[in-house]
Amino acid sequence: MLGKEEIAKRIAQELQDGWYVNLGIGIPTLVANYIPEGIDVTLQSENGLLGMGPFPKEENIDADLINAGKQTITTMPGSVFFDSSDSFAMIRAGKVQLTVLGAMEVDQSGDIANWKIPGKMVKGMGGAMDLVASAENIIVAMMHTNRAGESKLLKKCSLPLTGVNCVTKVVTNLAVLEVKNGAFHLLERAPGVTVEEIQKATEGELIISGEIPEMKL
Amino acid sequence: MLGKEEIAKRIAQELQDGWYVNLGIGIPTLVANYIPEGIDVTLQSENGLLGMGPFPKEENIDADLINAGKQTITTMPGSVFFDSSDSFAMIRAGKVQLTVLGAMEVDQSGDIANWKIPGKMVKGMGGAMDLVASAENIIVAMMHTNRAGESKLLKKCSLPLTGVNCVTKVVTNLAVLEVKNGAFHLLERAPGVTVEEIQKATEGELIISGEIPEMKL
Amino acid sequence: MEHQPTLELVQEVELIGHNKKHKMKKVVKNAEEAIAGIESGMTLMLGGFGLCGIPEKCIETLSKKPKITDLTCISNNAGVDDFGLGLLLKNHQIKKMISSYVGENAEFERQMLSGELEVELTPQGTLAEKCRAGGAGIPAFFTPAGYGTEIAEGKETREYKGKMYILEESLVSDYSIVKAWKGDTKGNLIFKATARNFNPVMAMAGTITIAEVEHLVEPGELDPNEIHTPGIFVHRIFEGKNYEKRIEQKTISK
Amino acid sequence: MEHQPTLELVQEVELIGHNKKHKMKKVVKNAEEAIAGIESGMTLMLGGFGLCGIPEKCIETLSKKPKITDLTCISNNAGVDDFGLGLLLKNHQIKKMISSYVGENAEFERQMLSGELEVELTPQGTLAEKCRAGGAGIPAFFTPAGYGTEIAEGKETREYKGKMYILEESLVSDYSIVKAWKGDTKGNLIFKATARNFNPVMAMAGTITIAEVEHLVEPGELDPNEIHTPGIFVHRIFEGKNYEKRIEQKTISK
Repeated sequence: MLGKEEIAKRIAQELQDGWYVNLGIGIPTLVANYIPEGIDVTLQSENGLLGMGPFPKEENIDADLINAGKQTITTMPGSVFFDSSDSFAMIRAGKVQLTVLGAMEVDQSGDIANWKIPGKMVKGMGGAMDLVASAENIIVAMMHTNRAGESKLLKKCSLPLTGVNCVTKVVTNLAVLEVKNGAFHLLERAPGVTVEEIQKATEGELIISGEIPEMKL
Repeated sequence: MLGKEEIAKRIAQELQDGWYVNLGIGIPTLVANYIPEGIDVTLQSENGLLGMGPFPKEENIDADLINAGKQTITTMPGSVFFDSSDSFAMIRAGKVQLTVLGAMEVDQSGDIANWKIPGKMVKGMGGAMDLVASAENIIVAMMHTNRAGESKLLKKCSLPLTGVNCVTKVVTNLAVLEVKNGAFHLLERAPGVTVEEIQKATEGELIISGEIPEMKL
Repeated sequence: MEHQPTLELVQEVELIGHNKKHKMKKVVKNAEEAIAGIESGMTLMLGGFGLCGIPEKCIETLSKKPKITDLTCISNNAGVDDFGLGLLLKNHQIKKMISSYVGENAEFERQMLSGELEVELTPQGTLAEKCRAGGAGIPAFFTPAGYGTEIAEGKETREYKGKMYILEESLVSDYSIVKAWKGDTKGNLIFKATARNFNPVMAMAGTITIAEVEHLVEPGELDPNEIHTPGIFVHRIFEGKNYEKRIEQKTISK
Repeated sequence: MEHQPTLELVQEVELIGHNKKHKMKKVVKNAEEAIAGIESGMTLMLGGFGLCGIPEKCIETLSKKPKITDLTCISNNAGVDDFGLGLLLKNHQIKKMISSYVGENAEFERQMLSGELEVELTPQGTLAEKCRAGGAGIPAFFTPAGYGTEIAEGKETREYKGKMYILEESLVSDYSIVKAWKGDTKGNLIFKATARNFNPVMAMAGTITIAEVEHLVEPGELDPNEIHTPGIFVHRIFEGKNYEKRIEQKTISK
């Protein structure tokens, strides 16, 4: 079973040289720590930056330089700033090769719910609806089940949707799954996790084809 | 009867302090020579410049600095460059207070034709259709009649239109006319020109109300 | 015809009055003067992302005029309890927020749940594009964001090249209030780093646009090639003093 | 949720591989390499206004490959007889032009009148916005330009706030070819003066975007606040030599 850091590490293996990537808040942010050696990846922050660098040293903090999570950050050589409309122009036009974000629920048709729980205070969708409606490659990083032990990989999302038919892959503490043709396709098991455990934790249709390898971290 | 320079001079009297103005090719361009003393007017060139200055000295010519007529020009203190979409954004949003352009025909409903003559080589509308569809204040600068002596102020334009219900004023070699409520309203006569001569040269409905003053240049 | 080569080349264009007696008519003294004319019931756009790049001087000054109420505020976020739009919320000056993400703010939550405050949540990219469209004379456009979600309810949908889109209408404001790094007396603006965010598109969409800047300079001091917002979009400008620039999440590398 | 404050602050983000071994994968040697892959029948966008800011190196190189034909060229203008797109016209490499103003060009006129060349005239602002929309993932938008004229024929019209608009669809290209003043190896571009014109919006709308620049520099040499086109829109870049930059109308003050 993976921890959050390991989920991020596994997702980092999906990165390809030259890609522009948008990482959401939470586990997705951690992916930046595991970009493989020799791979040139540029991080997009939807508030208006391409080429997000690490957090600053105390003495270099600049209130005018934050990421979409409102954290103070730095730039990299070749970074560029732009306004919010240009930022979502590049997102909407599919120029960002990969979006990684968290979710409350994902279903077998690739629908995702991650912005609203009826009856609870709604904070807003931020840029999530634009991102999931635009990117061709969307990986969801989340726990396989919620705190009550219920599956978050469903036949049909029960919460208000953020986007439809958009999630391409899900990486959880238990498994790596591809979402296609109306089902979750099991690609890899977390170390020490059995196919049966994954099956049990997955409410949506799960396709298990052949021997499922254990993921390498 | 006015010459081209005098038409431009008369139009320059319409300028107000602080206005942003787009001047078309031909007589409209000449208006820049007659901006009244003490009036701060910023010229917009739709290829991407606010604050167009005079033509350069030979030694300052820059191939990368032209106006919409493709002439070499200069900038002014406070000038700004932008791309074509931003240029027409400001035009379309009505930020340009006055557009002056030439025409082949104008009619009493404010329609204008100035881009195409059937059977002749069509060069294109350039930015004219965007300008006339966007500006709230459009002055047409032209001769009152064509070379054959026929009126260019018509009941209904016969040539393919550039825009509809858009012309607010017409300044010709004979008169200044306002276009409203489906008619040309005679405001001023050119020096030495009689109301009768203007009436004769105007095919569209002409409203003559009271004494028509001679224009002051 | 706009691009027909002219036969009458202007040999000497003298732009009389252009260089002389520059009047700096856009320049106002301070936030107090800048916000003159803002009335109850108006729609404001306010630049910024979180607390980054917000027009803090104008907001603070507005909060000192509690009689201005029933405002509709278009802003990506809603400030925090004691800074930014939180100040106007506390005074009950805001009737409605149009935002993509709100609620770092307890008072906001209280007013929303009690029904005092109306909130229209809009996807962030759609919000940016609605402002840009409003400032570009585009009344409506199709976007994929929100298709299949409750955001699309009641909106026209259409398919282009096999993908579904929803029709969104543009936004304009009575007053747009933005914050820039540098500006000149003609209203040209340069923003700094990610404090740019929504400021340029909101500047475009204001019937009247107010810019508060950290450094106000004379025309010619800003490189015409480096200006983000052309002065044509800006109607009032002033230099603010002592910017607090509060940081929401100070994160550092060890 | 994109903007929810995270509880898991990353204390040390080390972007391994980011600073090291910069590969400059976008950099190609010359125009020859840059245009590799352009085939007959493709749609190209070409930046420039008149002859100002046109990608003259790539156009010249394309004209030396006369077997590439049936091109659809989206460009505000069509060059002159012996420079710019005129070179491709002379070779009969262009099947269709999408432009706002053409015909400083006798060969163009001949081909158009003979029916060899198809021409789609588009209002200049609509053309710019169609490219920008294509590069912004907006498939269609409403604009007032051309309402009531033959440009509106067959197009949907709609009224917003008492004014009439027509629905225009966006444009994208197989290859967009732009010319910038400075660029870095990550594809970030800065244009000069009015040579900017259509270049940024066409760069946005290219499936593959080629940038030819006068000065190619390393990442970090361009100020991130002064870049006009972010490198994400640019796929290939090279430094061109000996730009002619022909002037169409030399006008001077005495």
